[in-house]
Amino acid sequence: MTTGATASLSSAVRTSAASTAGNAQRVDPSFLPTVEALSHENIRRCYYCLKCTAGCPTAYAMDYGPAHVLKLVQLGQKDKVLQSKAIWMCVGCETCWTRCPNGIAAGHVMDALKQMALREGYAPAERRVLVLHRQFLTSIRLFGRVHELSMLALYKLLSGDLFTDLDLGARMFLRGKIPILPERIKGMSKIQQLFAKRPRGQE
Amino acid sequence: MAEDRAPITRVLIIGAGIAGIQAALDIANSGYEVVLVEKEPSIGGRMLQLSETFPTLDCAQCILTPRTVEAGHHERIRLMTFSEVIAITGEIGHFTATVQRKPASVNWDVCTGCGLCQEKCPTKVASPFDRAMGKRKAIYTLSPQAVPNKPVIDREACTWFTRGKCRLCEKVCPVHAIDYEQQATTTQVEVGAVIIATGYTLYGLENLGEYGYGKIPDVVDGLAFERLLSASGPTAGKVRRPSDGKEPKQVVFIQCAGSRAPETAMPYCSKICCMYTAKHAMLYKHRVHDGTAYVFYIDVRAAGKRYEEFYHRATEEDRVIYVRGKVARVFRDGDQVVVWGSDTLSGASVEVAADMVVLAPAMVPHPETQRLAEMLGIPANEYGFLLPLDDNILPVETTRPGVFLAGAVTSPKDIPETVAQASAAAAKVLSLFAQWSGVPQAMETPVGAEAS
Amino acid sequence: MKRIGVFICHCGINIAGTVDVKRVAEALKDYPGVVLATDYMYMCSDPGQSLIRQSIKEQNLEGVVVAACSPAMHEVTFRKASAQAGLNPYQTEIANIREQVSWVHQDDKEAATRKAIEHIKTIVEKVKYNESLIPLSLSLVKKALVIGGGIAGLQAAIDIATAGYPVVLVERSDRLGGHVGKLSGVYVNFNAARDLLESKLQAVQENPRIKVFLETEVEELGGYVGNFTAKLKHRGDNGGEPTFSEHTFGAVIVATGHSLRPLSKFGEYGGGRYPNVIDALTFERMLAPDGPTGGEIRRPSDGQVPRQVVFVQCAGSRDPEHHMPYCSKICCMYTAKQAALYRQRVPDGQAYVFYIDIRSQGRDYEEFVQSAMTEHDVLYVRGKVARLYEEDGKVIAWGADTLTGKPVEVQADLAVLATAVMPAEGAVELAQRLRIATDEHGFFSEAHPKLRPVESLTAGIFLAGTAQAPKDIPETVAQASAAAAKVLSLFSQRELVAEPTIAYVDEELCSGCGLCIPACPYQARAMHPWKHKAIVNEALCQGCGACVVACPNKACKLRNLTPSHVLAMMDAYLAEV
Amino acid sequence: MKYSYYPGCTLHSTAIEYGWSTEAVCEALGIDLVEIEDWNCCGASSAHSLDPHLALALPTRDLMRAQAVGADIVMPCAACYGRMAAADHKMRSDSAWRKEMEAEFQTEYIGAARPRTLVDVLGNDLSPEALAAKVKRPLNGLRTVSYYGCLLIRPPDLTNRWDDPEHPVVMDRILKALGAEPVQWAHAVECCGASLALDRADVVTVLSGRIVQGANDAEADCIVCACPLCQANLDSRQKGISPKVPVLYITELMGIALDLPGRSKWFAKHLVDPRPMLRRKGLE
Repeated sequence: MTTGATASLSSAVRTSAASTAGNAQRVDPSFLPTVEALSHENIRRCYYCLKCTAGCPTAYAMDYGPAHVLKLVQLGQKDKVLQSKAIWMCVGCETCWTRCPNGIAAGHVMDALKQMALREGYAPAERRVLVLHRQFLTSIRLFGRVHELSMLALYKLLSGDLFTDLDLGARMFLRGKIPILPERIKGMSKIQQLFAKRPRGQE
Repeated sequence: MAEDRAPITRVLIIGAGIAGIQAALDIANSGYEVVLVEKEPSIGGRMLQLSETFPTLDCAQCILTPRTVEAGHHERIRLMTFSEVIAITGEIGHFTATVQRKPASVNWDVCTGCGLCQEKCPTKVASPFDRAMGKRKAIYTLSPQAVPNKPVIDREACTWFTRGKCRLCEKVCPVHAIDYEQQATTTQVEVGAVIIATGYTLYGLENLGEYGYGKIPDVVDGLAFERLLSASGPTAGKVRRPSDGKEPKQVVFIQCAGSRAPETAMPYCSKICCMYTAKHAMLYKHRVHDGTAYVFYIDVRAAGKRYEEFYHRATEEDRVIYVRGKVARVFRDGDQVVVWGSDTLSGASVEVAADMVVLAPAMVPHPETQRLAEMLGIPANEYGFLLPLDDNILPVETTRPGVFLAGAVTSPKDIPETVAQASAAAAKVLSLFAQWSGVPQAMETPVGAEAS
Repeated sequence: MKRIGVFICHCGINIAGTVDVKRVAEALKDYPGVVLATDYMYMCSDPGQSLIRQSIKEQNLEGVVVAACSPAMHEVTFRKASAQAGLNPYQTEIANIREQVSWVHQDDKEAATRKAIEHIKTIVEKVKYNESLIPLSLSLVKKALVIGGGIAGLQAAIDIATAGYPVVLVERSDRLGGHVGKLSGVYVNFNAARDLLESKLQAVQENPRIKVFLETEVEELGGYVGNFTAKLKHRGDNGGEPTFSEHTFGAVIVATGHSLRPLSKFGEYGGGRYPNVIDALTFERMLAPDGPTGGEIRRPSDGQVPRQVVFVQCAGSRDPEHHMPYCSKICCMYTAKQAALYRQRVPDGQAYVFYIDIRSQGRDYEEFVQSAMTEHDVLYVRGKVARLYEEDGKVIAWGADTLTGKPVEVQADLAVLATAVMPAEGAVELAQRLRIATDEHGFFSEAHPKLRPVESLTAGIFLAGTAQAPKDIPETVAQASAAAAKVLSLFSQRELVAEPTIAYVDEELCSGCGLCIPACPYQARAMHPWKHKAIVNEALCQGCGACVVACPNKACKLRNLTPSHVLAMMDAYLAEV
Repeated sequence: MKYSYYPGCTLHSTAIEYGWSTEAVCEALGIDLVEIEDWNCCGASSAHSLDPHLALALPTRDLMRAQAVGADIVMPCAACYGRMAAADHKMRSDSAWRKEMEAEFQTEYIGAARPRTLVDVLGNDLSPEALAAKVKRPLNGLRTVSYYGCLLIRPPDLTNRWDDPEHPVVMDRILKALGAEPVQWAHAVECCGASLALDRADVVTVLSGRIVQGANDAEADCIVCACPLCQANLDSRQKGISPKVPVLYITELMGIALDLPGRSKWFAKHLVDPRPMLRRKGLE
């Protein structure tokens, strides 16, 4: 994509909190085009009408609403974005995409940003969200299907979040909603092959 | 008294920018005489300074030159350039205007416009037409395509007038047209109606100290940037910054420089800047592929046919970066111009180390317009824009019967609106003249008579 | 051999930036028939035209080729210049080396230069065969048809009639006044729209030269500039059969106005199912003294005075994905007006305006919006509303706040949507009947966006008001007068002059087969009443050449584009290849 | 009517009552569900959050295997549907990707079968009249609010608008045919908090709580839904809300109306026990 145009960004733009304009954060030149390539979304189309934020169910619990995330990506604010809670709070409900006047699926951008944050070693601002996603995928990797009991146990252990919802879990268990033994599919070798594949462009 | 004489079916149009030219052509092509007065040596006004026009990117010269040429050659249009109206008396049907022509120091009746004098003249000064982005000679035409294509001598720059030396142009002129003794002349013209189309000038950016205009050479105004983009401009369309002639790789465009600032400058919106800034940023990117363009704005005002789409094209295809917020400060740092702004959308402060800064100054009426308005008794608002009778339903009529307004003289306007308004003013004049010259022939059949 | 001059334009860098114009001039200099080949920065400029005129005289040129931009741009300019020097204008031709060469081959200068040379040689060959032609004279009916009785149509009719020419004004509905007649008042000064309109209505009624047909539409339009024939369809009384009338006109002004995007298109705003979510025109009626509530603001569901009103801008505008990509231009201002009026009438009420960008561009517009914010305490919130729904008798609006970036919720009593301005219903069909162009949305296309904003691409048909694009009242009124000026200019001519470069029939060769008649897209062909030969209606013929292709006997020819011309051009071109 | 059937993981566990009722209802209505042999998990939110390749490859395996049945693929879970629709869309619109997947699974993708949600099939392939004709115990007097959530009807680019994304109607149509009284409310398409169920329960409590409160405000007897995750969130996050609102799968209500056996086993699985309410309405 536009290597030339964005290469010059780094030398030109610094941003900071208003009071410290002097020692502003430098910008990764490839940020915007990389995010566009990973998300397959044309982020430049955003003219910041905020309709996505206005309709986003979890925006109230984000540090930046989805529109702000798009704007920060436009402005090449890599650290801010990849350290944000916002990217982990998106639940992928696709409400933003449904309503965006410019057809941008902000949720897909959020996903690309999560992946980028992980790959580049940014500590996730919502660690438990990441731990749960990982345990969910682990379950698939082991059984081909999700086994709640082992997944939840591991999640509780790894997230350190031992006590929340214990009663809820117990109630579910007692109603026989959480099977003890996992279902394991026959085609596990293919599943494991899929897991072994690194997604293209993410090596 | 006036009733005794037949009203005069001739119009005086003051100002020969696109508004004046359009009105002149509409009226002259309808069979009536036009006196077209312009204070510059040649006609075309602001539009002739432009590079390409939004939203089609037509080259301004290409679409305007046919009109200037047509007006220049029209048998019913009398051009009075390098001239100003110094007095108007009379009433609708019988105005008498006194037009003063400045001394050109060249006898235009014999001058062939060969250009030899300009070529040989040794004195160069910053060209106001090029907004000081280039130089012109002391004897000059505004552009090689000037109508009329006759030069004038800038007496403040010419060394003969300042130091009593040179007279080189006189020596080289093959037809002996140079006349250093030429005096201002006044002419009286009798007309039945008047159209004021004196257009606009730019707000004095020196007043906005925080932007450094006039102090930092690489801070220029939008019209200067037009000249840099123009194929017939001083750099032949190449973007070069004034300080060292380098191609700027980072350009910051600052909108609302003096507009929408009720406390510090003008409270009103200048209407055209959003669109021409989008165009500037876009054309800059077309010329400098590896450059980056930032636009600082308050609201993007792209209201007009295909304007919103044009703005989208700037952001999407040409990758212009829009930052919502006014710039706080511009200062020099080495050979760079540092811009401090903030992005109100993300709440982040933004600092850009730019190579060049382009300000979009507020549009203000010409100071001379005020004098005209006073002579004619036409009200103006506090900023000097002339007031029509009613903004909504009488947009070109004035309190003074027979006097009409066209273009930016009433408020900031873009070209299509100006052209429409100029034709509207022409319609009012044509209506009057038609009444004065009698009902057109063969009009006696009652309308709708043939309806079955 | 004819003495031909070739003039090559740089068009600044438009041509010269890609085509090596010096080399082109050099290559043409010795071409057979060419006695002069020269280049200049802007051939269309005064010195450029002088160069042509002077060369014609000095070199006794009998033909001129100007290598420049498209003939649509400057053919007339250069033919005029030739005529001024005493050369028959039809001995001057354009070789388009800008649109067809430099602009499309910017990345290959060498090939572009070669193509320019080939192109010019081809046109030189054409000029060798050109005859001197005399333009045709056509009669001119000095009477205008104005379609649409809104403020634009009224203004245009008044201006034309005041100048002394008769006007027929047709209006589809049963009353004049259009949208302006429905408004409460205008923005900036709150003047009553009724009063503004009344002065125009009165002027129309009092002018004996204006004939108004209400409940009338244009069924058909034939003919051409100066001589249009219109068939008008008048609605029958009490649902009876319509009646028709036929008229001739010299010019037509199309002022059919606009419609609004219906509420049913906005699913996220309820799609029309919530009584207290209304469009701005409905709110306007509520504000109008002659409206259904007598000017009182009462919400539709229960007639209560709403204490919280949400105004939603850009409902369907600036939304390329779901609605219209363009800005509707008028909404920012009327929303400020409506919110201010609401606050005046309901002093303890709260008005919220959700917007993307405030577009207040006009004299005192910016100040007006500022006064809505500061004097009338209207709360402006930047951000598009994501969703509106009704709950517990409230309209809940979900918006966002720019500064915090967080969602905000307003519990309102009424929501007013500024719905997108769309072309009038049936605009595209009308355009087809009038044979004028529309854009992709159905707005009528102007001849040039900058310098010919009120002319259509069809001679004699002009545009005014929102039928061309969204615009406000001042602009509409100015444009209507501008369209009138074009009509007045046209009517000031004694007769009309038409291009002679059209088809003719060689009677020796015509067998009277009639194949050319259906081939003609302009209805310009007919059979001679008794000679059994095809004839050409010179006023209707556009010189397209369809008949030439259809004719099996080569009896149909175009003036100055005969088979001899074409073969010579082909020879020149193929010699180069 | 034959369909390829993708139950998804939850219908064997946390939403087992949805699984049971789906199978029972379909059998009663003559809908032949052929379970995809050896299906795997669609990857859900976790896959698309962390790994774009897996997010598409996992459901693609299921799409490929479903081709053996040769009929539209029906799935009761909205989240599974979202992933399947995304995978199917990618296979149809990106030929390079399709070729890669065809090589991966050694199968040609014909694309004759389309992923569809169970409510789509029940509401659109079956006429309301035909359904009404089978009703034995009409749900008279039962005030319901239909809850769709997100992925059942969004985004329209993937759902092809099988129902209106802002104002869906399919569940109300079914419920009317069953004799119930669907009530209009404002929360039909709001998000329950979805996958934040465990890691950010506070958010789910706010979002789901608002929806449940909305059902109370509408004086509904129960919320009707068609997604296991939505049901779990709404069912489990009612702390502080009074009265508690039962959250039923649409198939469970169909089971009552069709008077299918073994129902009490389904209702025993709910956290907010629907039986007292059903008893009150004479529908147990």
